[in-house]
Amino acid sequence: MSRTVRLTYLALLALAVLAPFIGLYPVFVMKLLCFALFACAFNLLLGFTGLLSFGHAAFFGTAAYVTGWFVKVQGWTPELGVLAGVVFAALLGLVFGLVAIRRQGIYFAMITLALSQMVFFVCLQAPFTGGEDGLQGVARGNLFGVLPLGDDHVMYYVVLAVFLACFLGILRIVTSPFGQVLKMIRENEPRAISLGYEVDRYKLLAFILSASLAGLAGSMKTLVMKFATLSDVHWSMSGEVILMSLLGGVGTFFGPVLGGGIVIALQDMLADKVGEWVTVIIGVIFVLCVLAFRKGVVGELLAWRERRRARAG
Amino acid sequence: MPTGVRALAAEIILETKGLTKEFKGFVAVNGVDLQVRRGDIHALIGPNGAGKTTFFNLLTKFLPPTRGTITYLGSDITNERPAQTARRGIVRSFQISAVFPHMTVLENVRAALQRNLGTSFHFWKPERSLFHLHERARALLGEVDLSAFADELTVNLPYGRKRALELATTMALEPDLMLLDEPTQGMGHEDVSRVTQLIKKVSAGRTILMVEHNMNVVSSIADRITVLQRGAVIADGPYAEVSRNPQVIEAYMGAADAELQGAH
Amino acid sequence: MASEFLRIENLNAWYGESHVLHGVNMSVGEGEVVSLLGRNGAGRTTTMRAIVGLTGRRTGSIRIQGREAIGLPPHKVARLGVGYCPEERGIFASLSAEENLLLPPSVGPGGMSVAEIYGMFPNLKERAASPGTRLSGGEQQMLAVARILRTGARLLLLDEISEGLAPVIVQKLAEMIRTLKAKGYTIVLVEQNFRFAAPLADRFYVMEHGKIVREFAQHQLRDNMSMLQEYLGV
Amino acid sequence: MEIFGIPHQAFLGQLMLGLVNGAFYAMLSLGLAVIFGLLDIVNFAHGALYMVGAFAAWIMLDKWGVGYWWALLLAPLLVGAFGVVIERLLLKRLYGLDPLYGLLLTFGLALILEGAFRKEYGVSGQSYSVPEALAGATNLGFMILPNYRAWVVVASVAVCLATWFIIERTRLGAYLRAGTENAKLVQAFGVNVPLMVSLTYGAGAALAGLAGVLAAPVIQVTPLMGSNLIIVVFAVVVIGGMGSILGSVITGLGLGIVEGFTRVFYPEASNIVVFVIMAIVLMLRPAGLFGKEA
Amino acid sequence: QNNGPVRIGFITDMSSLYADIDGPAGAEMIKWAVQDFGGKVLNRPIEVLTADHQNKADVAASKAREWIDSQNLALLIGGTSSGTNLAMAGIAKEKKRPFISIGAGSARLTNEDCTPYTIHYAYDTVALAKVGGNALVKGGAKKWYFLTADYAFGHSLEADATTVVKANGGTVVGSVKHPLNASDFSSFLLQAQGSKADILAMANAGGDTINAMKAAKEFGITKSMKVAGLLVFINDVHSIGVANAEGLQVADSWYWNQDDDSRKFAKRFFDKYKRMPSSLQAADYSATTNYLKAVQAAGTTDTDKVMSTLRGMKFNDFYHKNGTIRADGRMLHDMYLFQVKSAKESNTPWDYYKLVAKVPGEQAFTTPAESKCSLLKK
Ligand SMILES: Nc1ncnc2c1ncn2[C@@H]1O[C@H](COP(=O)(O)OP(=O)(O)OP(=O)(O)O)[C@@H](O)[C@H]1O
Ligand SMILES: Nc1ncnc2c1ncn2[C@@H]1O[C@H](COP(=O)(O)OP(=O)(O)OP(=O)(O)O)[C@@H](O)[C@H]1O
Ligand SMILES: [Mg+2]
Ligand SMILES: [Mg+2]
Repeated sequence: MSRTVRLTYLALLALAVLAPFIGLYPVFVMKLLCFALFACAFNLLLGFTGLLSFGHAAFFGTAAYVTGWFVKVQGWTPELGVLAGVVFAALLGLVFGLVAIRRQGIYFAMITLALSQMVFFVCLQAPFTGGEDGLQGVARGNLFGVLPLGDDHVMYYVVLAVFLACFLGILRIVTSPFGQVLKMIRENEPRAISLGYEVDRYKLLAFILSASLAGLAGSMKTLVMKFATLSDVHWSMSGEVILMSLLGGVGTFFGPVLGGGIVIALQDMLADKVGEWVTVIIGVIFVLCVLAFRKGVVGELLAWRERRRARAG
Repeated sequence: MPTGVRALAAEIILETKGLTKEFKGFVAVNGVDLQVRRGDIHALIGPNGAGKTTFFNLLTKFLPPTRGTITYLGSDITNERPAQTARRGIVRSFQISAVFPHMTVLENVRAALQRNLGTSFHFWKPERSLFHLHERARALLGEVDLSAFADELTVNLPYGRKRALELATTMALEPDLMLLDEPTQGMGHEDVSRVTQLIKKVSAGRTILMVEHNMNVVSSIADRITVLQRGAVIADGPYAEVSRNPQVIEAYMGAADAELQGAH
Repeated sequence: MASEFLRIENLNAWYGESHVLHGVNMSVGEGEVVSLLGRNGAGRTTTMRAIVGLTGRRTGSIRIQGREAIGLPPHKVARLGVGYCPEERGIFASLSAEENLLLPPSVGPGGMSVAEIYGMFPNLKERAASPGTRLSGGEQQMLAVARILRTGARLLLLDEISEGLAPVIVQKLAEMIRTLKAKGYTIVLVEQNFRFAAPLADRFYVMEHGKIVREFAQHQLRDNMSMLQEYLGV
Repeated sequence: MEIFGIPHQAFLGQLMLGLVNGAFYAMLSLGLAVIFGLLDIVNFAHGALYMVGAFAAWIMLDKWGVGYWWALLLAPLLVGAFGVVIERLLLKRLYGLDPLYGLLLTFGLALILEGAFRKEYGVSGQSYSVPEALAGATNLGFMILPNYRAWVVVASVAVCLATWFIIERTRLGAYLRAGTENAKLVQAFGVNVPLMVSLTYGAGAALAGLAGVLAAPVIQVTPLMGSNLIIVVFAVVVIGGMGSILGSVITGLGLGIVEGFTRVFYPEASNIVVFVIMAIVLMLRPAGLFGKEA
Repeated sequence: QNNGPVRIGFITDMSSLYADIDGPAGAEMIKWAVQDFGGKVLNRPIEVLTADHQNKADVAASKAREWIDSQNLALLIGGTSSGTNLAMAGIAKEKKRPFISIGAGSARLTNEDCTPYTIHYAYDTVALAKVGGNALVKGGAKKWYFLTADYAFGHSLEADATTVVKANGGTVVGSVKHPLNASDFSSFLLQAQGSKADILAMANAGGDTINAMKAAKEFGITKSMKVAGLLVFINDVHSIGVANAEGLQVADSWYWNQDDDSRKFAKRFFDKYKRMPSSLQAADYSATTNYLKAVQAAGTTDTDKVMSTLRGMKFNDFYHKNGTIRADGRMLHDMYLFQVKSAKESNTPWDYYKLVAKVPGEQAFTTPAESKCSLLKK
C-alpha cells in the first residue's frame, strides 16, 4: 500500500469512528455499512474470482430472515441469531455452488439467478417469513447478554467492528495462498488445471466464503433495521449489489464500499427529493457509469494515478 | 531421482495400449500403442490433423479416450482427473503459450511451486507464507535465463521468453514426464535455438514427449521419434531411421529438400 | 518494376496507448511477391493489420492501386481487392469448416473454385462438416489461407502461413504461391520461416522496432546474408 | 374421460392457452436470442421495448386514430428505429468489453423507459381493444377460444420461422454468426459489419415491439408489462441455449404449455416453474437444450 | 424547540405499483390540508415532509426513524402497502409518535400488531370482505370461487371473505392462487369457469384485478357468472373501462360523487390532475386536517395528549361520517358498496359508481370479539 492510500484509509477510519458525533445519522451509517459489506462479499466473487453471481440476494435475504426468526420467535441472543444466519447462508452457498460452479460466464449468472428465484419463492410461501409484510419488530437484544444493542450508538460500534473485521478478512483472503490460486484461475483456467489445481474446489470455497459474508451482512441488517422483508431476497437486490460493486470499482478493495455508500445514500436522497423520477434517475446513473467510468470510481482513480505515474516515470 | 537415469534407460515410464479417440464417428486417434522410455526426448511428429494434440489431450485427461488404456509407471491412469495426473508428475505445455499474463514472471513460477506446499486452501494465511518459495523460483528462472525479467509483468514479455517461462513453470512441478506441444511454434530463429537448447538442458533427469514440426529441432535433440498419420502410428525409432522411411517421407516430410523446407 | 499496386508512406500505427509503427515506407508492384522479415515484435503483423485497418489509430498514407485507403473502414479496404490471412488464423467456431471457407464475400473476379481449393487441401474436404475450431492447428491454418483465395482478392496479405504446418504442406504452400504469382496476384508475405520465404520473394523488407531498416531484391539475397544474420540470427 | 386427473376438455383448453402464452414467450425470447446470439448483448431493455411497442400501438390509436393493422406494421418499425438509435449512440461503445456492461447499460435503459412512461401514463395503464376483424370467440367444443388469441399464435409462429430461416440458412446469417466471434475480421473480409450490427439490434427491438402490439389487446398496456416478463424470457433463452434461435422458439412454446399446466396442478409455482426447469436443464446440459457445447 | 415548526411526514409509494391511487397526488392533498388549515397551528409553522418508499420496508423505516430522530417529526402518515406500514408502525411505537396509516390493507395493523400510536384511517381487508361479502351473498351469490393473489394480502382478503360468506350461509366451492403480477389469467379463469360457481371473487389488487377482469370479459366468464373485486379503486375501474367493468361490485370508504362536499373536493382535484381522487387521496386530506384540529384542541403536539384527543373526537367531514377511533387504533366509519354503472348510465367523466349499500363502521370492521389486539382486552 502506498502512503497516500494508507493515509486515505486512516482518514476514512477516523471518520467512521467519529461519525455519530459529527451529526452523521448512526442508523443510516449502519445500514450503509451493512450494504457495503454485502457489496464487498459480492466483489470477492466477481472481482477476485471472476464469477458473476446474479443471485446473491438469496444469501443476504435468507440470513436476514433466519436471524430475524431466531431472535424474534425463538428469543435467541443476537450473536447466536447472527451466527445462525451466517451458517445458513454458508450452507445455501454450498448448495448453489455445487449446482452452478461448473458453468461459465452468463450461464453461471443465470443458474444462480434461477436458484435465487426459488429461494425467493420459498420465502414468499413459507409461513415464518410473514409474506410480503415481512418479519417485523425484531428486537436487537443484548450482545453477549451485556451490551445493550437497543442503543443506536452501541449498535453502531458493533456494526463498525464487524465491518472492519470482514474488510480486513477479505484483504487477507485475496492475498492468501488461496487467493493466489483464485488469481490463477481468473487469469488462465486451463493453465491452472494443468498445474494440478482442482479449480472447481477453489471456486466452490470462494463461493461459500462470499455467501457467508453476504449472509453476515444480511443478519446485521436485520438487527439494525429490526426486520427482514422480501425485498432482501428479491432479484433486484442482486442487481443492486452488482450496481454497487460496479459503481465503486469491481476488483478493487475499497470500490464496493464506496459503491454501496453511493447507492444507499442515493436511495435515501431520491426518496424525498425526486418522487416519481427516481427510476429514471437510477437508470441514467447506470447508463452513465457504464459509458463514462466503467472501472468504477475507485478503479478510475487508480487508473488515473497509473497514467500520471507513467507520464512522470 | 536424476542420478543414474541412463542406467534405467530401458525402463518404460509411460505406455498406451490401443488408445483411441473418436469425434462423432471421426477417428482422430486410432489404436495407438506407444512406449516412452525414461530419460528420452521422445518426438511425436506427423502431418496436420494426424492426432498429435488430441493424443496429448488424452494423456493429460483434457479429453476422455474412447478406447484403450494409459499406464504410467505401472499404474493405470486412464480414468483419472486432469489435476490428478498433473500431480503424478505428468505436465503439459500448450500449442498456444500458456502463462498468467497479469502476474509477474516470478509469481508465475511460484504459482507452480505453491502447489506442493499443500496450503493452497488456507485462505487465512498471509502471502508472506509463500515468500520462502522465491529462492527456488529464482533458481528456476536462472536455468531458463529469465532472471533479469523476474519482476516484469508477464504480458510484456516477448513471445520466445513466454515459452521459456512456461518451461520454467513446468519444471517447477518437478515433472517426471513433460509433454510439449510445438514448443518452438511462432518463434524467431534465436528463440528457436534458445528454446531447443533449453529443452535439451532440462531433459536431464526427465522424460520429454514433444510434438514438433520443426525438423531441425527434432533431428538435433530427439532420441526417439514416433510418426502418426490419420491417428495411427506409421513409424517409430531414432531420427536417422525414421527420416529415411519412405512412408514417412511421403506422408510428412515430402520431397528430398523436405528437411530444408520444413525447418525454420 | 510493374505498375505499383500498394504504396505505403510514413505509416504510423498505435494499439491504444502504445505506438507500434513509426513511419513505415514500402511499396509493392503489381504481381510482385514481397516478404517482410524481422524479429518477434518487429511490427510486421501490425503493418498488415494497419493496411487493412485493424489497428487502433493510424496515420500516414496507404495507396492501393492509387486509391488512398488510410481513411477507409476495413470493409471498404477489402473491397479494393485485399485479402488478409491473419496470424491467429481467425477461424470461426460457430461455422463449419465449409461455411468458414465460403464466408468471405468475393471482392473481385477470378477467385479459385472450391473444387480447386479442396484439391489443394484434401484435409479440408474431409473435415468440411465439423466446426471450424475443431480442426487441428494445421488444418485451421490451411483453412485460413484457402478462405481468401476464393474471394478474388488481387492483393494477398499472408501472415505466418507456414506456421505449424507439416513440411509436406509447407511445400504445397510454396507451390501455391508460385502459381498465384504466375496468375498475377500481388502478395505480401510475413514469415518467421525464412527458408520458406527466401526462394519465393522478389524483394525483401527487413523491419525493426516498427521501421523498415533494409530493402533488397531476390538477386541480392546472398550478399545480404550477413546482415540478416545480425537482424534475424538466421 | 380424464388426462392427468383433469377432464380432457379442461386439459385441451389448458393446452391451447399454454400455446397462446408460449407464442408470446417465443416471440420475445426470439428477439432476445437474436440480439444475444449475434451481438453478445444481454438485452435487458427487451421488456421495455416490448412495452414501448404496446404503448406505441395505443398512442397511435388514441391520438391519431391509427388502427390495429397499421400499428402492427408501424409500431415495430418505430421501435426498431429506436433500437438502431440506441445501438448507434450507446451500445456501439461497449463492443469488445465484457458482456456484463451491455447487460447493465440495457438494464439502465429499461429503467429509464419504464420510469418515463410511468411518469406520463401512470401505472394502472391503458386498455386497448381487440380489432373488429378478430373480435368474438370460436367455440372449439372443449373451450371457447377468443379469435384474437388464435391469431396471436399464427402470427408469432410465422415470424419465428422466418427469422430462424434468415439466420440459419442464409448468407447474411453466416456473416452475423461469424461477426459475433470476430467482428473485426469479418469486416476485414469486406462485410459492412457496423451497419449489419445496428440493423440486427434494430430487428431484435422490432421483434419486441411486434410482440408488444400483439399483446396490447390481450393484457393491460402498462409501463411495467415488460419488466414483469423479462426475467422469465431470459430464462427461456438460457434453457433454449443462448443464441440458439430455434431453441428459444421451441422452449418458448414449450414453457407456455408447461406453465399452463402448473397453473392447474400447483398454481402458486407457475411463476418459478421456469427457473426449476432452467436449473435442471443447465445441470444436465450446460449449454442449454439446443446450445452448442462450448 | 416548542415553537419550531410542526413537521408532518408522509411516506408512500410515489413511483411504483400504487403511485396512482395515492402517490404524489396524495402528498399534494396533505399539503392542501395544511394550507387550508392556515399553514400554522399553535402559532407554529407546519412543514410537510414526503418520501417515496418504493415499496421497500427498510426505506420506509429508515426514513421514518431519521425524520423522528433528526427532525423531531410530530406526525407520521403511511401511504400504500402493508409491509411498509407495519415497519413504520414499529418505528412509531418505539419512538412514541402518532402514526396514521391510510393506504395499507392489512388488518394486522390494528389486530396482532396493534400499538397505542397507530391509527388505521381508511379501510382494511376485513372491511372490504365484510362489506363486499355480505351484500353479495344476500344478493343471491351463494357459491363462491376465489381468484387470489398469492401473497399475504391476497390470502387474508380471501380468508376474511370466506368467513363472511360462510357466516351468511354461502359456500366456497374453490379457489385458485395466482402469482403476483401474473400477466395472463386465462388459464385460471378456465378453472374458475369449470367450478360452476355463482360468483368469481377477485382477492387481488391493481394490475392483477384489471387484467383478470379483461380476460374474464374476453373469455365470456362474465356471461356465466358474477364477478366481484374485493379491492378495487376507482382508478382501476377507469383503466379497465366501464364497458369491461360494468356490473362489478366494489367496496370502498369514499366515492367522489357521493355528496356535494365530496364533489367540491373532487372538482378541485380534477382541475389539477385531470382525473378524480381515489378514496385514499381524500383520506390523506381528511386525516391531516383532523390531526391538526386535535393538536389545536390539545394545545400541544405531545404524542399521548394528541392521541387521546383524537380518540375522543367524532369525525364528520366530506370524507367520512360519524367516525370514531377505537382503542386498537381502528377508525370506525361508514363503508360503502358500489356497483359500476353501465356505459349508458355513466354520463359525466369518471361517473362510474352507483351506491348499493352503506354499512356502519361497527359492522364493517373487525369486532372487538374477533380481535386479538391487547389494547381492546383491558
Ligand atoms: N473436438 C474435436 N471434434 C471433432 N474433431 C476433432 C476435434 N479435435 C480434433 N479433431 C480432429 O481430429 C484430428 C486430429 O486433430 P489434432 O489437433 O490432434 O491434430 P494434430 O496432429 O495436433 O495436427 P496439428 O499438427 O495441425 O496440430 C483433426 O482432423 C481434427 O479435425
Ligand atoms: N493488441 C496489441 N496491443 C498492444 N500491443 C501490441 C498488440 N499487438 C502487438 N503489440 C505490440 O506491437 C509490437 C509489434 O507486434 P507485431 O505482432 O506486429 O510483431 P510481429 O513482427 O508480427 O512479431 P511476431 O513474430 O510476434 O508476430 C510488439 O511489441 C507487440 O508487443
Ligand atoms: Mg496440434
Ligand atoms: Mg506477427
